[in-house]
Amino acid sequence: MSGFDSLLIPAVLFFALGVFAQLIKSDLKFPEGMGKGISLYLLMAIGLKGGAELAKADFGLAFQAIFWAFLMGLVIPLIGYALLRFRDRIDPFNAAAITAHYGSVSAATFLTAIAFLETSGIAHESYPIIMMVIMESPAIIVGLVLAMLARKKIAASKPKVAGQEAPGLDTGALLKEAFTNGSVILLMGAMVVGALASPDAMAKVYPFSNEIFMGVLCLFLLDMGIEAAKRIKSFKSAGPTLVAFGIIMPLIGGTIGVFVGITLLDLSVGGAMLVAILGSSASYIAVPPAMRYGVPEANPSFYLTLTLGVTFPFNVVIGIPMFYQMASWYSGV
Amino acid sequence: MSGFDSLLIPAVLFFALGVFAQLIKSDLKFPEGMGKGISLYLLMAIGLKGGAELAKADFGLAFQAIFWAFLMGLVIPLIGYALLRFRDRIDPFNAAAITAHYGSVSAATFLTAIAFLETSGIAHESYPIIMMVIMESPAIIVGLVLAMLARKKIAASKPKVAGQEAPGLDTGALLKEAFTNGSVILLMGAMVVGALASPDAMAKVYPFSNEIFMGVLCLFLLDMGIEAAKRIKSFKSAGPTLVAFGIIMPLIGGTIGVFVGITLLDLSVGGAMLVAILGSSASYIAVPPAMRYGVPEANPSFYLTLTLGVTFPFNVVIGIPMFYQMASWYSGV
Amino acid sequence: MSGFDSLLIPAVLFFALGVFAQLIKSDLKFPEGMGKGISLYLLMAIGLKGGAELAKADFGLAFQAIFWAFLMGLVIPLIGYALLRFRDRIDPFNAAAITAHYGSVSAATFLTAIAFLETSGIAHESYPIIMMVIMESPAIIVGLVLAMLARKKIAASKPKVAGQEAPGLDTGALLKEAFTNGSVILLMGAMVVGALASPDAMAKVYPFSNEIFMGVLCLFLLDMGIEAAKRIKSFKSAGPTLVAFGIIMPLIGGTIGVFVGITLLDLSVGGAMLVAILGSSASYIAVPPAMRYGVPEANPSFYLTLTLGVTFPFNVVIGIPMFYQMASWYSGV
Amino acid sequence: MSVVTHSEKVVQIITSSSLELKLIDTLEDIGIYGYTIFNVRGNGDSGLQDSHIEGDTNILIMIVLSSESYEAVMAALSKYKKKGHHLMAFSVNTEVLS
Amino acid sequence: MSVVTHSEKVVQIITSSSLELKLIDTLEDIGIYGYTIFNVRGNGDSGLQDSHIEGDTNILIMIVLSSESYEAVMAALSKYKKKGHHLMAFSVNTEVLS
Amino acid sequence: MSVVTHSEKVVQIITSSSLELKLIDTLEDIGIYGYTIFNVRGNGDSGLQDSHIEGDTNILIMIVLSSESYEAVMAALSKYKKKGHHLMAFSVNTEVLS
Ligand SMILES: Nc1ncnc2c1ncn2[C@@H]1O[C@H](COP(=O)(O)O)[C@@H](O)[C@H]1O
Ligand SMILES: Nc1ncnc2c1ncn2[C@@H]1O[C@H](COP(=O)(O)O)[C@@H](O)[C@H]1O
Ligand SMILES: Nc1ncnc2c1ncn2[C@@H]1O[C@H](COP(=O)(O)O)[C@@H](O)[C@H]1O
Ligand code: NA
Ligand code: NA
Ligand code: NA
Repeated sequence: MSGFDSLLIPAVLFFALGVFAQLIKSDLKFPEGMGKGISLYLLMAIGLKGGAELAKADFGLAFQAIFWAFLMGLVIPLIGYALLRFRDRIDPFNAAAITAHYGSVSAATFLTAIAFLETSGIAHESYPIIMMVIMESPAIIVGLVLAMLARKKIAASKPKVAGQEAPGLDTGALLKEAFTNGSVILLMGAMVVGALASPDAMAKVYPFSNEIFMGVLCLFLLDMGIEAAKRIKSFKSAGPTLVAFGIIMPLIGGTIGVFVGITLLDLSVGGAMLVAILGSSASYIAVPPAMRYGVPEANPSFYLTLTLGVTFPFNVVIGIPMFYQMASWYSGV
Repeated sequence: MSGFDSLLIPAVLFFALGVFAQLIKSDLKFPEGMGKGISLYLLMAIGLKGGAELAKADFGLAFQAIFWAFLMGLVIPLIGYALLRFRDRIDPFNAAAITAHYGSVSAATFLTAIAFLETSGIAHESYPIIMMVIMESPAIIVGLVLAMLARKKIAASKPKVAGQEAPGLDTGALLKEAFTNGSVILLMGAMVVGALASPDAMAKVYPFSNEIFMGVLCLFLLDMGIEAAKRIKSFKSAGPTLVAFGIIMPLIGGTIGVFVGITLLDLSVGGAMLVAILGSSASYIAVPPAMRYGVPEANPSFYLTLTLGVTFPFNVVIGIPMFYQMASWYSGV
Repeated sequence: MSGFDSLLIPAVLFFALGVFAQLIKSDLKFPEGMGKGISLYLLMAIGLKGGAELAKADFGLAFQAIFWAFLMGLVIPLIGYALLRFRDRIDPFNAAAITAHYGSVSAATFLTAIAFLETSGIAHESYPIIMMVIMESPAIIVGLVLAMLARKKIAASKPKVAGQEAPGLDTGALLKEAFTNGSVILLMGAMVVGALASPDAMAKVYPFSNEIFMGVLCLFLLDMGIEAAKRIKSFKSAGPTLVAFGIIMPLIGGTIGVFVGITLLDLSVGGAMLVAILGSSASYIAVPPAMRYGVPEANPSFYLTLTLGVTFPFNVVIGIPMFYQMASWYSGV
Repeated sequence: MSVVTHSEKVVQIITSSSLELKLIDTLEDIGIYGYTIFNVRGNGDSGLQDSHIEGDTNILIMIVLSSESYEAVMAALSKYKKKGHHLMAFSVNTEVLS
Repeated sequence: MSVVTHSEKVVQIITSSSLELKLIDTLEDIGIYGYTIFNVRGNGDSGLQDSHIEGDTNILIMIVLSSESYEAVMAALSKYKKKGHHLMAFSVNTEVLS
Repeated sequence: MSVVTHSEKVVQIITSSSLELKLIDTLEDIGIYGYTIFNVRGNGDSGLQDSHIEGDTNILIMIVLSSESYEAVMAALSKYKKKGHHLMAFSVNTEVLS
């Protein structure tokens, strides 16, 4: 499958339709709640599928996948932070909040990548699904810790005011933010259900969770296309540095993912491409609410413009076929 | 199937996931309207299924089922009222409003019971479906009448004020409340459609109404798990008497149901268990709005805490396997 | 299939159920957004289907179908305008706004007609689907132009006030209103996706877009039945002239459609009936927002009462079987 | 050019959606046909109203009205309250664009 | 410590969702970029607005603004009304937390 | 019969839904258990809040309260603002039906 063909996947075409509708200022829009509802469905479905397959997976490999996923979730946001803080271009709070999104993942991008593979008839392992679940959280912690360190530094540089307490590092709250996030719980929970339930019982759920999946994904990407295009207006206020970051960072994350997938986990080209997408994609579901509350000093407009308006379209249109090529080139297949 | 296995039904597992998510204070939540929409779908689907099967059912048996369902709907709330009014523990208005919920049924519990049977490969008759439709309404009437009697008694014990009319019993309004309820109309209407439409036409509707049914039920129980757990906070204000009632009453109703199912209707163990669930479950969809308007003196917080927070989880987790055991023990199979 | 049988199609029965529920003042209602969401799904599904079939269609015939559809979209609203302006019964603004709805189409009516044909096993061509897409827009332009002409005439008859500009004809805005409408874009876009995507890729989308389609349509018609019945209250304020128009106009439009389908396009009886429905049905999705903004002088209550409260039920219950009979009688089959 | 406005009152009523049809009937009996309804959630003496099922859904009805209609509406709402219905009604003075 | 507030106005506009994109453009032309939108239902001269289809859906736009912007917004809304658009706009004085 | 009302304040808080659970906790700490929540959309300094994903959804919390509670609520909200949280809070005097 050539790069161009990948754009003819229905899900990607619907994404393009959404962008197009918004650009010509059509009044096409989804009713409130519909996007959120579809998103719950997709997380449930992918979780069930992953759980059922992982029940029969190799424990050692699964453990390795989890380990590397966790590490990617810690390392990628640190790289991003270093880039953003280069010569103090972006203030520490915005840098911390933004980079946390890139350490986490976008389920919609991941699912589009799966649609790409399945439409092209390319095999892939199921370990990347559990990696996706794992990678939702660590970056949130990294982001919150980076912001806390910045807060401490600022507090230290100011004269102490009587009665005012120094900002502390509340580990419990930190972990709660990172692991009780709705999409983490739903994904993880659905995986457990998929692993525990009997194959017979699962067979009754599949028409809902498997068969109509691709069609629902199309509808979701249409909505996301509209939402992505709405953010394009905000490019100007975000500025060229951030927009550039929104394209450079997925290249770095995706390259790391190809390396992890091929060399460290010994996955097939399809599987490695999925890991690359985990590395390159930026969360816009789980992380924004956590950063809103945890790093109130940052501007929410920046992170949604970047993740939804820049990186998501980049990955859907360019990243997926590109990382597939990169993985097959790197693996020498 | 042992009692424990029944907990491994996907629908029940998703219910548990919802409860768990809420207990750890996750922000997992359904968008507004999604739960109501799914609930409409489930009523439509079960109605269509019931209608199609009842079109070929035995008229005599169907009539008997309707008769006993109606009687259960009248008797169970009277038993509940007697229990609640025992030594004047609960005031008459709250007692009337609460007991009406127990005379009616919870479609979600009923559907989970069907999921239990189908997953376990246990056969069941379709008469309980029509019984469910019948049982939605009579208890509403009982509740409204009990409240009116209490109102009359109070009015009689007070000196008459000139110009103030005594509260009357408006039979028309009563019946309207009981039979025009949205879920009654949808269930009953879908049954009629299912019975009238040709099998060919129904076959085109089945992928929607039958095949994806179990999956949608999972999503619904996830939402209901979240909602049930939210009510646990209110246990304290409801008090131990009411919480105990929320567990004792389903035991009574379920036992009556087993007797009706096995002895009076001569159903299989599967069918009798479904009748038991009709007896034991408490409505939280059709009855609350009717009681809100018809018995404004009662505290709505009590009935939702009981039906959604106590009885629903009790039935889903304990009641379903227990009444199945009870039915097979009682029938001697 | 006799006329009466056609009423036993599940979709039509659910429509009747919705009307019934509303007439007995049941509180059955759909959560906000659900109707809009289902409507998006239906447009997407019919677009995909049409696109996939048109990819293999005859180019010449498709072009003819488009041409006649466009012409119908221009001519029908002009006939309607002439009728409404007869002896100045309806003021020009309301006449322009109302007639625009009749030149456009109702996707729900069209889909019910397809359900009628498929349930009865009657074949039909796929050209009417592309005709539906084409016919959404021209009538909007006709309505806006008629209103502008009326506005000019009124302005000309008044003495010129200094500094007040005469109302102009903004062609760009006109075309934008007509062609960027959300449902036009979604239908057209989904057709393009259906035509571009590979059959393999489409096969993965079909369980969602094809198999559950008829069931979803039932749910939608239930909602539309409720909404249609709600408008009946407004008959009095609309007045007998308008209500009569709501029945006469579809008869004219449908007859034109039969002629176009059989004689000009040489379609089968099933196909011609679909063209008749395009002619007879009145839009209540795409056109109302356009008229709201473009012809603010008209009363929105009139057009929704007519299209949703009069013409939609008329077509679903009477028009579909009638135009089918008319087409087979006219074609002599 | 200064903007022309006139003084009216905004009455807002928060209650259970179960009362919607009845309250609307009551308003229409008084002659009020203009109103706006919001779907809301809430908390109060009747417990959590989470808008997930019909029985726990709240609405807010907003009515912009003249001082004359104000008395009639409030009196009608008072009757509901006396029967035990849970509803919170409050009003604010407003300037309406003429 | 007493709470610090400043006086502003809350303008609320109820109209059809079909006008949303245009009204927002108008507001942005005046220089207003802060506003909140509610999806609502309603009834009035234009008939039942039940929010089930695009054409019968209402919105309420709430704008907290200074007395200076107030005049500009109301004047712009006046123009819409003069063209025949159905919109109800009203304002209330408020204390905003600084 | 004249309608009996008493004077209170309506406080309205517009903020991100991500803060909902925390704000409700804060209110309950102050002793406020009665409130109404609206799901809204909006625009402001934090960019478009379109209500399509959790992170871009706004809520409006409406609290009818006495002048006494007013100070406590506004002070608590002030603290949130000082930490950098985006929230707009404003109050209006109202007459509540007794
Ligand atoms: N003080 C308040 N401020 C705002 N809304 C309230 C208040 N008290 C009650 N409500 C609303 O009114 C509904 C019914 O109140 P209650 O009858 O106290 O349960 C609640 O669910 C809230 O939506
Ligand atoms: N008196 C009123 N109070 C509150 N809302 C109103 C009032 N009149 C009209 N509305 C709202 O404004 C919309 C349009 O009004 P109208 O142009 O009269 O149809 C209605 O659908 C209501 O949502
Ligand atoms: N002037 C305003 N009037 C009404 N709502 C506003 C205003 N400014 C901000 N908002 C609301 O408050 C939210 C957060 O504002 P901001 O922090 O400025 O982004 C916005 O998304 C709007 O919903
Ligand atoms: Na990433
Ligand atoms: Na029961
Ligand atoms: Na037409």
